[in-house]
Amino acid sequence: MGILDRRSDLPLKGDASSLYLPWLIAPMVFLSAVALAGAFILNGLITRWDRDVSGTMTVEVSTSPGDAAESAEPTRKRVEQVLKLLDGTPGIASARALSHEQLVALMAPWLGTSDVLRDLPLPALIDVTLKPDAEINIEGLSQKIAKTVPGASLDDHRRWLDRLIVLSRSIEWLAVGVVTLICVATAATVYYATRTGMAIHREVIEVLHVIGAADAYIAQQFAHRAFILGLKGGLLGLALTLPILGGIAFGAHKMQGGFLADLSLPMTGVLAVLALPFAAALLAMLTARIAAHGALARMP
Amino acid sequence: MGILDRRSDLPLKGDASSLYLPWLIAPMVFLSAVALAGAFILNGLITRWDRDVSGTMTVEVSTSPGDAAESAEPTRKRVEQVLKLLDGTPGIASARALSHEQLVALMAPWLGTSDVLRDLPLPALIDVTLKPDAEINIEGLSQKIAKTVPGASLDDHRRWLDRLIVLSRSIEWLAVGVVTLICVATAATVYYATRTGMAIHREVIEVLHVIGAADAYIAQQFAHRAFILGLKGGLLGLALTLPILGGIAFGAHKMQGGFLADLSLPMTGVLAVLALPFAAALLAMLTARIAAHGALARMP
Amino acid sequence: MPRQKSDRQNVVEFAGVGVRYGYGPEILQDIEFSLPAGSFHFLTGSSGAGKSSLLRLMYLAQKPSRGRVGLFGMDTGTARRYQLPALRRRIGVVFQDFRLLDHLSAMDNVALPLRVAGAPESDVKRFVPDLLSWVGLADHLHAKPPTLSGGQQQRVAIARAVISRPDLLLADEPTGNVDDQIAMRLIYLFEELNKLGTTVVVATHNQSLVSRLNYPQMRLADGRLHYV
Amino acid sequence: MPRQKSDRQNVVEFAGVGVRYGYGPEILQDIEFSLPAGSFHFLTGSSGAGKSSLLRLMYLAQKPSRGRVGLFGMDTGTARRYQLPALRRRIGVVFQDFRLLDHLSAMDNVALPLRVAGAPESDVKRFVPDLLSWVGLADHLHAKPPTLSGGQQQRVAIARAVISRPDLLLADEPTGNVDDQIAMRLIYLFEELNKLGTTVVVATHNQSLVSRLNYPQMRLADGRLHYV
Ligand SMILES: Nc1ncnc2c1ncn2[C@@H]1O[C@H](COP(=O)(O)OP(=O)(O)OP(=O)(O)O)[C@@H](O)[C@H]1O
Ligand SMILES: Nc1ncnc2c1ncn2[C@@H]1O[C@H](COP(=O)(O)OP(=O)(O)OP(=O)(O)O)[C@@H](O)[C@H]1O
Ligand SMILES: [Mg+2]
Ligand SMILES: [Mg+2]
Repeated sequence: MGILDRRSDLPLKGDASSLYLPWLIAPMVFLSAVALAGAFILNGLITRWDRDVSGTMTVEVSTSPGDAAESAEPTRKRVEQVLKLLDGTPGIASARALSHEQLVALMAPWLGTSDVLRDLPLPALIDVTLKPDAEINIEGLSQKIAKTVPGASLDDHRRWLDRLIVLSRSIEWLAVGVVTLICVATAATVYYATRTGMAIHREVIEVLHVIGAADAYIAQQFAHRAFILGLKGGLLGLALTLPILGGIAFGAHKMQGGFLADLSLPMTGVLAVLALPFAAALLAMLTARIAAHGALARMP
Repeated sequence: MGILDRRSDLPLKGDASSLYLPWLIAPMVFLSAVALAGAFILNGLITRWDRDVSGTMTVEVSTSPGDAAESAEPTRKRVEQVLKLLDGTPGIASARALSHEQLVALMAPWLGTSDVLRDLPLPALIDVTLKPDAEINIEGLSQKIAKTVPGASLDDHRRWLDRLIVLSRSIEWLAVGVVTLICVATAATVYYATRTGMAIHREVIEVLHVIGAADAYIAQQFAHRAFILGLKGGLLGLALTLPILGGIAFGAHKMQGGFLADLSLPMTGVLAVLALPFAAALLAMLTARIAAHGALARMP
Repeated sequence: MPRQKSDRQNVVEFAGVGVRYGYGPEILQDIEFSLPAGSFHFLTGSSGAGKSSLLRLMYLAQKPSRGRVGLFGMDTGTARRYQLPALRRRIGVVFQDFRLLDHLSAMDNVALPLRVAGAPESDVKRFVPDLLSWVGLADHLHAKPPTLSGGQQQRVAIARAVISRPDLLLADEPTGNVDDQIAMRLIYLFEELNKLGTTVVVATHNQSLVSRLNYPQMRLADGRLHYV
Repeated sequence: MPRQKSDRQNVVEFAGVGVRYGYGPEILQDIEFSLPAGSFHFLTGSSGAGKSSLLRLMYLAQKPSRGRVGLFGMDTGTARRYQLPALRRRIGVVFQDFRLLDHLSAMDNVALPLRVAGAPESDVKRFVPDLLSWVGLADHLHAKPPTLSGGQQQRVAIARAVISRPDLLLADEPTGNVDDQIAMRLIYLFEELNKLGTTVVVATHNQSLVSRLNYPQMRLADGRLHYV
C-alpha cells in the first residue's frame, strides 16, 4: 500500500534486476554495519580508558632483586619511601599501594586466576591520583623516584595509552574508509543494475517515451523500485548483523572483568547502524535516478 | 575459444542472469575457501601439538610456599626428590628439570619477555618423556608424587590438550557445516538464476522447443553458461581469499615462537582451496542442467 | 499534392530529409513534404521501402541524418528536450509490431497515454472500456496481451493510439492481422477522428483498402517520395 | 471434405478436440478433421476465432483440453516425451509474431532448424543464403531482426520454416506485412514445397489471396470447423 505498492508502467516487479539487487546490497550493509559498530565500540572503549587512566599514574616497586630471602619486608619499606616522596610532591591528590589481592585481580585478564599466580611474589604497585589541572613535571618526578628508591619506576600510562589510541584511531579511519568504499560499491552496483534494467526494458521505455512520458516520469519508477530493493537488501543485511553484534555482546559478557569488559554500542551507534538500510535505500534511489536520466538522455 | 566460446542459440551472454551470478558465487567461494583453509590450518596445528605433547608429561614443583626466604635451595631439593621418584618408575624414558631460561622462554608467548618476568621466582618444571607404548598408571603416579613431595603435581597435558582438540574438532565440523551450507546456498542461487534465465528467455526457448531442439540441447546451453559464470565467480572469490590467507601467513610469521607459530596451509589444503572455483563451476553447471530440465519438462 | 507553403496549418513539414542507418546507404533521400492539418494520407511502398522509418521520424523516435523535421510548427531539430514530451502527447502511434506492455491488461495499455498525460482516473474509467468495446474487445478488457490473438493485440494497439484524440495519428500497417471487415471498422475510427481535425497517416500494404478509400497516397520507392 | 479414414497417409488427424484457456469457455469445440499427405489448405476465420490455437495444437506447442491429436500416424497424447523432438523437426512453423531470435543474424535464424537437427555446416552454407535471396533478402544476410523492416522479418520467419523441407508446413498469417506481389511469391514457395510432398496449412485473413488460389478452405466460426 501507499508508497510501497504504486502502480508501475514498467514490469519491474519480479524482473531479474529486482532479484539480485537486494542480495548485493545486503552484504554491503552488513559490512558497513559491522565496520560502523566496531568503530563506535572502539571509540567508547578508548574514551573510557582515557577517562579512567588520565589523571592517574602508577609507581612500580620491584621485589628487592638482590636479596631473595625475606624480600617482603624490604619491599614494604621501599614502598613506604616512595609514598612519602609522593606525599611531598605538589599536585598529587593521593597515593596508595595496592594489596596483593588487588594485584592478582589486576592481572587476571592476562594471566587467569591460577594458583601459580597467587603464589608469585608480584612487584608492588602504587596508584597515584593527580589533582585536576595539576601541572607536574612527570620527567623530573620519574628521575627523582628512580634515584631515591632503586627498583622503583614511575609509569604515567601515556606511552601505552597513546599507542592504543593511535591504533584505535587508525581502526576508526579504516572503518570510515570501509564504509566509504562500500557506499561507492553500492552506488556502482545500483548504477549498473539500473542500466541493465533500462536495457532489459528498453522496448517498454521506448513506448513510454514515444507516448510522451517525461524522463522524470520514467526515472521515477526506477528510482522508486531501487528504493524498495535497497531497503529490502539493507534490512536483510542488518538482520545478518544482529547475531554478530549479539556475539560481541555475549563475548564481552564472558570476559567480564577483563580490559575489554563493557563492550557496548552507544545509542548513537545503534541509531547509526539502524539508519544504514535507509541510507542504502536512499543511495540506491538517487543512483537509479541518475542512471535512468543518463540513459534516457541518449534517446532521441 | 573452444569450450569457452561456443555459439549459443540463447542470448545468454550479457543478460541479467549472467551479470549477477558471479557476484553471488564469489562471496560463497570466498567463505568456503576461508572456512576450508581455517580447518586445514587448525588441523595441522593440532596434529603438531598432539605429536609434540603426547608421550610427554610435566611435573610442576611450586616454589616452597611456606618459607619465602631462601626458597631456591629447598625447591631444588624437592625437584631432586621428584626426579629420583620418576627414575624409579617403569615406563618412563627420561625426566629432566627445565632451567630458568627455558621456563622464561616457555612463558614468553603468554607473558612477553619483560624484565619483571625474568625476576619472578617461577615454579620449577620437570619434563617427563614416556617410553613408546608404555602402560603407566598416571592416576597412581600422580598421587604418589603429590604425597611424596608436597607442592609437586603431575600434569599429563591430557586435560588441556583434550579440550583444545575438542574445540578444534568442533571448529573443523563448523567449517564442514559452513562449506555444506554454502554449497546448498550456491546450488539454490544457481537454480533460481537458471529458472529466472528460463523465464527471461521463455520465448526463445519456446521457439527452439517447437523447432525440435531436444531438452538436453537447450539445458546444455544453460549448463555451459552456468559453468562459465560459476568459474568466473569462483576465481573472483578465490582472488579475494588470497589477501586473507597472506595476512594469516604474515601474522603467523610475526608470532614466530608463539604457540601459533608455523601456521601454514598444507599442500592438500592449498589444492582443496584451489579446486573450489572448479567445484563451484561444476555445482553451478549441474544445478543449471537440473533446473533447465525441470522447467522444460513443464512445457508441452 | 505539391509542397505547400510553410504556414501554421501544416502539422508535419519535412525539408531535405535523409535517413541512413550506420554506414549503410541512405534509405530515405531528399524527402520534402508537408501535411496540412486535418488531412488523411496513405503511405505505401514495398517491404523495406522505408515507410516505418518515415513514420519513426514523425513520431520523434528517430532523428534524420540530415534535413529538417517540423511538427506543429516547431523545428524538432532545435527544440529543447523538455519540450518534446508535450509534442509527443499530441501524436498517436500504432506500431507495426504493436509494442503493447505485456504486464499490463488491455485496459491499462489503452489507458497509458491518458495516465502519462496526467488525466484523471475518471476519464480512464469513462473512455477506455467504451473504446475497447468499439474495436470488439469488450470481453477482453482485463486480458494481458500475451493471451490475446494477433488481431486482438492489433486492435488494442489501435485503441491506445486514438484514446487521447491526438492531433496527429500515425498508423503503421494497422490492419495486417485483421480481416477486411474489421479493417474497415478500424479505418472508420480513423475517419471519425479525422473529421474531428486529426491529421492521419496510414502506412499499409493492403492495396484493396487503399483503392477502396479515396485518400491521397504517398508512395515510397527507391528512397524517394512520390505522390499518387 | 469429409473426415477420412485413419490411414498412414494422413499427416494430421484431430478427433473430438476441444481447447479452453484457464476457466474460460471452450474456444475450439469438437474439432474433427484429417489432412492427407501432400494437401494444401487455407485456414480462415475472423480475428480471435482460434486459428492460431488450432495451429499451436498441430505444432505441439499446446495440448488439447480434450480429444486426440494425431501427427504422422502417432497419437501425440500418448507419445513419449523423447519422441516429440523428432516429430517437431518434421514440422515447419511460421509464427504470427515471427519469433525470430533477436541476437542472431538473419542467416543464423534461418539456419537454426538445420543446426538443431544436427545438419552439417556445409548444408547451412549451401542452402541458407540461396533461400534468403529467393525471398528478397540477399542484402540482409547478416542483419539482426531488430534492424529489419516488418516485411523483411516476416520473410526471414518464412525462410526459417521451410529451410528444412518439412513434411508439414504451418504458416500463421504469413503475408500480413508484405504487399500482394511478395505475398504471391511466398505462396509460390509454399506451392513448390507442396509439390514435393509437404502438407501445407496457411492461416490467413487475406481474402484476395484465398480467392485467387484454388485450395480448399477450413473456416473457424463459433469454435467449430467448417469446410468451404
Ligand atoms: N535500426 C535499423 N538499423 C539498420 N537498418 C534498418 C533499421 N531499421 C530499418 N532498417 C532498414 O531500413 C530499410 C527500411 O526499413 P523500414 O522498416 O522503414 O521499411 P518498411 O517500409 O516499413 O518495410 P515493411 O513494409 O516491410 O515494414 C530496410 O531495408 C531495413 O533493413
Ligand atoms: N494463452 C491464452 N490464454 C487465454 N486466452 C487465450 C490465449 N491464447 C488465445 N486466447 C484466446 O483464444 C481466442 C482465440 O485466439 P487465437 O489466437 O487462436 O485466435 P486467431 O484466430 O489466431 O485470431 P487472429 O486472427 O486475431 O490471430 C482469443 O479470444 C484469445 O483471446
Ligand atoms: Mg514497416
Ligand atoms: Mg492468430
